[in-house]
Amino acid sequence: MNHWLEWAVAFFLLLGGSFVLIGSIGLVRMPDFFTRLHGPTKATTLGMGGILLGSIFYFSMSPETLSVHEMLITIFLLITAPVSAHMLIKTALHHRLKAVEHTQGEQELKRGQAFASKEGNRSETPDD
Amino acid sequence: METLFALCIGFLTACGVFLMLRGRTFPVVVGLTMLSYAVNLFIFASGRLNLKGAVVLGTSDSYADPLPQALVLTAIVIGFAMTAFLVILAIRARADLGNDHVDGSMPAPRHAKRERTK
Amino acid sequence: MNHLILVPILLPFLTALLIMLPPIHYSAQRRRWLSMISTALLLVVSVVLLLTIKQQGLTFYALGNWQPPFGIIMVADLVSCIMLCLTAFLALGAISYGSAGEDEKGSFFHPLFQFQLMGINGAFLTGDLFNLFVFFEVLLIASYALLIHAGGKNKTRATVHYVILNLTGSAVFLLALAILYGTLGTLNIADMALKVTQLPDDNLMLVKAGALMLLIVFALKAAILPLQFWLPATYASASAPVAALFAVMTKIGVYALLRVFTTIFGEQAGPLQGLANSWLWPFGLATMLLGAIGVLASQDFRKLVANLVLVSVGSLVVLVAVQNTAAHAAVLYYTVHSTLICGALFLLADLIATQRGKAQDRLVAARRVNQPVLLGTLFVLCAISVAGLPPLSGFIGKVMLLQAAFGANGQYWLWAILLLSSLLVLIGLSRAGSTLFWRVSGMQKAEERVQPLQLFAVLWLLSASLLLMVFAGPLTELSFAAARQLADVLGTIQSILPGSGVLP
Amino acid sequence: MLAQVIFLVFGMISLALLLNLWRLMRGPSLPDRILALDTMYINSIALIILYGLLMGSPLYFEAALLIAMIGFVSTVAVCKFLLRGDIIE
Amino acid sequence: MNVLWILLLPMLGTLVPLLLAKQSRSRNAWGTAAAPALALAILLSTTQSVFSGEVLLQQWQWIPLLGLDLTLRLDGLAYLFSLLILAIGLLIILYARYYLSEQDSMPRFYSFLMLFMTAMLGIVLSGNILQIWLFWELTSISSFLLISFWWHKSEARRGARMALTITGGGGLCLLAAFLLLGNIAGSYQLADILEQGALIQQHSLYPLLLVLFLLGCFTKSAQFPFHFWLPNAMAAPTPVSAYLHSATMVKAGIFLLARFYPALSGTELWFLLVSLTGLTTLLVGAYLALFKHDLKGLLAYSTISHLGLITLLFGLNAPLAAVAGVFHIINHATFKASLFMAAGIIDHESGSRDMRRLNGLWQFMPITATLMMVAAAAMAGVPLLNGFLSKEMFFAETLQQHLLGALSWIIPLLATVAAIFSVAYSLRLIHDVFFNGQPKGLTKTPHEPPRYMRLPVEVLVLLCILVGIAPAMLVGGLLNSAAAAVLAGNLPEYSLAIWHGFNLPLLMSAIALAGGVLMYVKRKQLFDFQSALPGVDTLNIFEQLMKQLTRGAEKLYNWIDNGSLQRYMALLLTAFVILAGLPLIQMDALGGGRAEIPIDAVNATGAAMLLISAFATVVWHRKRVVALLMISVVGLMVSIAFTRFSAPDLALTQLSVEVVTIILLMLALFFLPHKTPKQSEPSKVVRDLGLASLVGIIVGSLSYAIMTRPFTTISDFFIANAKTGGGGTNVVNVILVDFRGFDTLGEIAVLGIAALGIFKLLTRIPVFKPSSDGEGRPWARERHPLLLATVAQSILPLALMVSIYIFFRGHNLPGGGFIAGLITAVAIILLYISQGVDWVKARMNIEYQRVVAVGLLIAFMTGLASWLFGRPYLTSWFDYFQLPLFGEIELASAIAFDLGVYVTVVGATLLILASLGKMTTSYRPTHKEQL
Amino acid sequence: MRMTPRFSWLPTPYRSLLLFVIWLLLNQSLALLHLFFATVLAIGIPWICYRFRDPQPLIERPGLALRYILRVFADIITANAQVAVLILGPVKKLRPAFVRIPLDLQHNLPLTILAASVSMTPGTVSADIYPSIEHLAPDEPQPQRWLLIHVLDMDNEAELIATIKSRYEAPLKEIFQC
Ligand code: NA
Ligand code: NA
Repeated sequence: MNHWLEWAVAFFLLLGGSFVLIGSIGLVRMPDFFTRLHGPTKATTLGMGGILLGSIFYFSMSPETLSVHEMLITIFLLITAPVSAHMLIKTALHHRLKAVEHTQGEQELKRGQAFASKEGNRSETPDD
Repeated sequence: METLFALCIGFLTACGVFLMLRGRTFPVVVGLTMLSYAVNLFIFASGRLNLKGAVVLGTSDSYADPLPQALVLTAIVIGFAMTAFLVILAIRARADLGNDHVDGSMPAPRHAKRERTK
Repeated sequence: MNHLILVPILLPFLTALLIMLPPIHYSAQRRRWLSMISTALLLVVSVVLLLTIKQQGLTFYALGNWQPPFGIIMVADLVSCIMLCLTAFLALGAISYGSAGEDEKGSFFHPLFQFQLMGINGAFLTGDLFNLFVFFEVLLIASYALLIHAGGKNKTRATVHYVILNLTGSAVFLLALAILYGTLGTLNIADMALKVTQLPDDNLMLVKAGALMLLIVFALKAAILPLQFWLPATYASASAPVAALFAVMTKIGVYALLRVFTTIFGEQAGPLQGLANSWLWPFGLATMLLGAIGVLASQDFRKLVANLVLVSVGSLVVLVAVQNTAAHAAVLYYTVHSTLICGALFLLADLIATQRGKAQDRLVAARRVNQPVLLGTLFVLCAISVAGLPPLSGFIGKVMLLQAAFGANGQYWLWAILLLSSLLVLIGLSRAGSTLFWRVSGMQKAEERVQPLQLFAVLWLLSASLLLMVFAGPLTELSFAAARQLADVLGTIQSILPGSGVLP
Repeated sequence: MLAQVIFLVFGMISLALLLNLWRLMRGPSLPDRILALDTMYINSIALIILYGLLMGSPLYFEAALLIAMIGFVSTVAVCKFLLRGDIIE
Repeated sequence: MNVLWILLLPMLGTLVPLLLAKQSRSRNAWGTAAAPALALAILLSTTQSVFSGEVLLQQWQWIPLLGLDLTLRLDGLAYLFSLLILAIGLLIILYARYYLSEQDSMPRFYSFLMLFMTAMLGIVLSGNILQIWLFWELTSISSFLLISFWWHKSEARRGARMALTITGGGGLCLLAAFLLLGNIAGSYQLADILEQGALIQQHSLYPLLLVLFLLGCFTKSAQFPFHFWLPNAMAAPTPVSAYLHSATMVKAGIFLLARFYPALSGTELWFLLVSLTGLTTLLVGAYLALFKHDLKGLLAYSTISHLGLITLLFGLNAPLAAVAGVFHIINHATFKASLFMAAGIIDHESGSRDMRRLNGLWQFMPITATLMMVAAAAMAGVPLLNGFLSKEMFFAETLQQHLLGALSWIIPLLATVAAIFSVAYSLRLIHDVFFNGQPKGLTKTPHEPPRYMRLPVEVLVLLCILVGIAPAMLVGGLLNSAAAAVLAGNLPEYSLAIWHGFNLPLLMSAIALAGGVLMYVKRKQLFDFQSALPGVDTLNIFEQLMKQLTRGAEKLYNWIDNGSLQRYMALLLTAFVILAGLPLIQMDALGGGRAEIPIDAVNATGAAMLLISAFATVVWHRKRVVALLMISVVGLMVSIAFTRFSAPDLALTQLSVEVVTIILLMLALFFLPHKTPKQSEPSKVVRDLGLASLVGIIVGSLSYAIMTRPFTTISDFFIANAKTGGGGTNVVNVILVDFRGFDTLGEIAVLGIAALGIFKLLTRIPVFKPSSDGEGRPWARERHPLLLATVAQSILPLALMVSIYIFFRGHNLPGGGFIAGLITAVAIILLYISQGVDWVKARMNIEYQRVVAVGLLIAFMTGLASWLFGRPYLTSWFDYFQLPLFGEIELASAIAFDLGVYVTVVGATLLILASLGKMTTSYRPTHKEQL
Repeated sequence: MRMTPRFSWLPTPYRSLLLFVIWLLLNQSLALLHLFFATVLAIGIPWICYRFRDPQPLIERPGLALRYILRVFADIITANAQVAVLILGPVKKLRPAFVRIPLDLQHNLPLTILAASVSMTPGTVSADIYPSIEHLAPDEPQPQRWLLIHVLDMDNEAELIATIKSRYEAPLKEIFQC
């Protein structure tokens, strides 16, 4: 058993687990939907990367194999996480969810909501 | 663990059955889905629980019972087909009958029924 | 190995697939002909199989060459072969009727019909309890799809009930299977019968729970009170050829009851022997009576016929509970008779409804049918047969039923209720007939005429009643032989599991 | 040591899952719930990978891969449903 | 051979009128008559041997297992009845030729008539009691058809149904009686049964048997209280009444009394039931006959009365009475048939049967009047006519019995009273019709009938006279042999002389004649008395009864079956609770002693999440989207449980099915309401909660009981043979594609069929497309978000790659065709979601139903291929090949089978989801598209 | 900018390369058999999938692309650490904001990559790209489009916009030459 690898595994697992937990804490703690979105989108993705790296190292400890197929999950998450976030925030705009009070750029939010739902006048530019 | 497992099965069954007793098609579909979960777990459990025995030869020394797993697989697929059919049937019923009650029409409120018989 | 056993399953399957694919797919005529020819061939195969089995005795087919109890087997004995012949005979009538135009009122009629046959035949042949579940599902899903054929509000409404109840039934089936597997450790029916004899006392009640759950499932399929509610609306709203084919559906439940509760819980089962009888007996009687009341209560003819199905189911179930050779022979003979004649009645109801204009088959005064002599004659013949009046097969069936009850506990209950329900059926049918044909309002006649294929279909099914009467001698002998074979559980176990040693 | 670490991480992930469930039940808006569910899917991947480590078996990998995919597709489908009603148009 | 032809000829004769339908009416009649005439000739040819006491027997095997052999048995009794049936039948055929009008379908009438004749002959000639029953019911059916011959008349339809109901009910009782009889006697052969009288009468079931038997006889023979159907059957054409309701069918019950006389009679019970019923009927019929204004009505009640008389005779348990009974059968048949036919002539030629309108017909039809007078006199028992003789014997027999002990004198007294009534109504029949002033309000002028229409009446009346004058010469032999058959050879001494000297019976006759005349003279008071009584319209009462029965049945039926699925489900689940719960209660201990796995925190967390989310699904089930999200968690937890408990294949399948289900439900929710309204009443919710809890408790307990019990299973075989016999290391997969491949074939068939069914459901569905979501928001603007579209396109190749990977590894590692198929399908569905139907359709125009068929065909053919090698269906094949450079590779038929699974799954999933998606586009499923 | 592939049998070479690697990753083997399969699939799958792909600009500068990927990876790690701190820190002190960034990019693929990069990196999530050009007629000129983002904790709006445009949008323009 390679001692260094074992340390690496432990490190990455702990790192990943912490980030995953932090992402979920964000989900619970943040005041509005838009701020809640950040935790799961970013922290969790990174956390997953950590755990997957830990797994790669772990299975590579056994002599005959180099286990790297967890990479595929990472790639997949990296590709899909922004899209999920995008779809969710679009839905939030469409549902006119309120942002927490001190959010800056109120008009930008309003404009975004208007564009999400507005029928017709497609070429209208969002100038004031 | 067996106790917990049985508890889950029983609870899922109860929830599924309760939903299947509702008067609208959609809760029935949801209830049916839930009941299928319970049934699948039940079949699975009939092979007894095993934490470390995925039935891939050469990966363990005490294997779980593979037969219930195969049965559950079949049950899942058939359950899926049936659920799909029921869902679409619910849509058809709504389109044909104008409502989503399982009887195709709203039951008359009780007092109204009594009046009619008078 | 005799591949013939498998043909009743594979032939309709292949036919269904070929109908869905080019070049058959393109023309309605090709679809019809392939479907009809294949069904006729199915009948031939079934008869040949029956004759073979009659000579050779019980034979099984090990799929994938995996011997029982490990692999799935198909078992051909006289009982299953009789049911196969019955199904094919009925199907040929139904498919001919459907090919007169009903098939084009919606998509995939013929493939679904063939799938339905595949499911039914599979259920009859299989010797494996889980495989029985699979074939039940095949025949159920096909029946759901066929039920909505040609559309309409009533169909949709009835189908919703039918589907939800049957889905619940399937869930119960799976639970029962799991219990039986979890206690007996096998799925092969013969092996289960063997394992039941070696059951530790601790597991006895568990097995019983599983068995009684199976009873619920089969009772639901067979439409035994209080699980019969799906039947009247379903059968009354289904398209005619579908309803005709459905006449055999309840019998599948009865067949399964017979199979499971005489083989697995047969004479060798010790304390579990005949554990369903005390339930089947009273509820069968109640079903019979309820069906007869329904015959009287029915406001339209199709519903009346549907209730006739209930009456026949009730009679059969009671006899299943009697559990002796004569009773089981009666069950077989009566099953064949009642299925075919109910099928004929569903077709006839459609013909009458078509010719009565807006009133359809409602039992009210309406315009006169276009072909009163033809339809009237057919009606009288069907009614005589189904009411159990001589000289058609119904009377032989009734005599067999009554005779089989000799010596059974509560024989007089059975007699009384059977005779009473016969009388109610007679009253209901005479009322229906005189209303349909004689209560004419207005002289206007419809223009619809019976098409040759439709006429053939009805005559074909009706001819069965005549054949069953003329050849009643050999056919009752066959029924008795089949019943004896069914009761010989030890023999069945010996032939399927030859290495299992001598039983207690 | 590794075993303890794995159990520790198990605990973290379990806690994370419970937090997700809390948000899923609490809402308040539908997007919040969907977000919670999506996160739950992703955290489940972690859980399954950890099971794999615990068992020392690579047999669990595909399940994890599949969750990554279905979490995404169901999230997208639900969002599309809320946005347009008709998810295939 | 002879006896067979007596039955067979009329049977074939049913076809003759149909074949001659295009011929003239006379030819039709002559043609129809040919068969019974020939049969009559054959019957007469047997006279010698029958009269000498021989019993002609013929037997063929039919259903030996039921004891039902075709047996024909011609003895004296059968001979007598056959003679009546055939001879009077011939006369009726002749008569009907003139009676029926141009509008009536003669072939139909004759055919039914011949059918009836066959049935009657069948009853009397049968030597097997089940066979008797067969023909017995056939008479009910054919008489139904004959009574309702004029079906456009409501009273004909009702009368026919009444007759069928009563006689049909009686027939069922008779069947029961016969089965009991056969069971007691050990044979259904008549000859055997007649020999076992003693055994039968001592059997504990004899009372039941007798009651059932008599119910059959009495209903058919219109005995009180079942007599009312007969007058209502008079709506039939008169030839039918003359034949069925005087000479033949109503005598069938009497025939059975006579037939089973040796086996059943002689007991106290027999006497009480038979003679008292007969006596009551005799009186009631005679009394009511007097007050009927309808000619046929009067005759009908008189028939009832005479049938009662005969029944009474058979009930007296005296051999001589039986002889008298047989004699009266002959006499009644002759005079009553002629009376009916004469009444028919009057009706036919005057347009009415109402005696209040028919008066003074003597002047218009003297010959008919004469004939009718003679026949009526015979009925009244006037000396020198046949009726007198049998009545005389009857009186004598009533005097001979001592059955009621000290009260035995009541019987002759009542018999005389009945005879008085009989004379009175006979007198009325003559006087009221032929004299008594002028006809009132007839639509046509009455006249004599055609020559040949009268002929049958003439023949019968002549017989009445001849028998009355020379009884011994004419019917001596016939009566002798018939009575001998009834009495099983113990024929008593009797004489058929006209004159027996002055004796009590003669006095009774005289009193009857005188009393009858007196009564008729004083009829005014009697009629007034009768009309003051409340009238009883039996037909209406019966109809009302039937209506009430129907309505009651309807009410009961609808009360049981109220059309509510919730009730059906509740009943189904209650059945479950009872049937699955009872064994649990009987169980000693739930646990089975197998060691449990300890619970760890992670699993507890998972279970908690599962329970919470399941509960939340139920609580929020009315908010459908939320419920959907909650149940997704349940599904996810179930998958994780599968992973945790060593079932990776299950987890994979569950997960992939999960996503498809969610998409499906999302698609469906678009067309369904987004919220479930609150509708259930609290009591119902409580009931459902209770039921659901019980079901849950039972299922959970069962599961626990199973899991904690030790276990041996056939699965060890699969583990041992998966690699060596199935060529794969993933045992679950090997089970699926090899050990239990047939299940899988069925399973993908289910999937394929479901897809077809769904296509069918969506065909021509009326679209209902909401323009806003549940909260009333209009839909978002962007149909295909840019990011999603781009990413979906990039994911497709990735997903395809993964599915190929999953597909190939399935046999040895978790995976397989099903999961691979779902992954492919989901990737394509993602394209549908992100780009829309038009976009996909432009790039891939496949009919998915064909994909399904191809997939199933691949799997099917893989199985079939093993036939080529002489192996059973689905026998797998695999081998390892050494390739240069590549090393060892495995080829297996399982791969081909799995390919079929894969293709089917892709096709079916896309057919389901895409068809549903297409509903809102121009590619909606329509039937024509499929054709 | 180039939209049409160089070889019709190999329409998307980088994707093929990715698939080739993934197959080997999945099978965890460099055996000749797998190399062979990887090649077949890497060519076959893109060939099948090509029809399910809207024309997109091709990568003209692969080297730059690789650098971009590495940069984004690095950013993810650093940005996540920041976000983690923010999540665990006092919620009241957050300064969330909606910001709109004018877009120079026009094509779907580069836009998607930009939006995704923004979502994965410095405390921002792409909310929307508007206006949508879905309903645009073919001859209509493309309007100016904007990327709406949500920022978890915004310091300086102008700086943020500038960073995103220079750090992510500019390299993408370079890579795709559009
Ligand atoms: Na008069
Ligand atoms: Na759509």
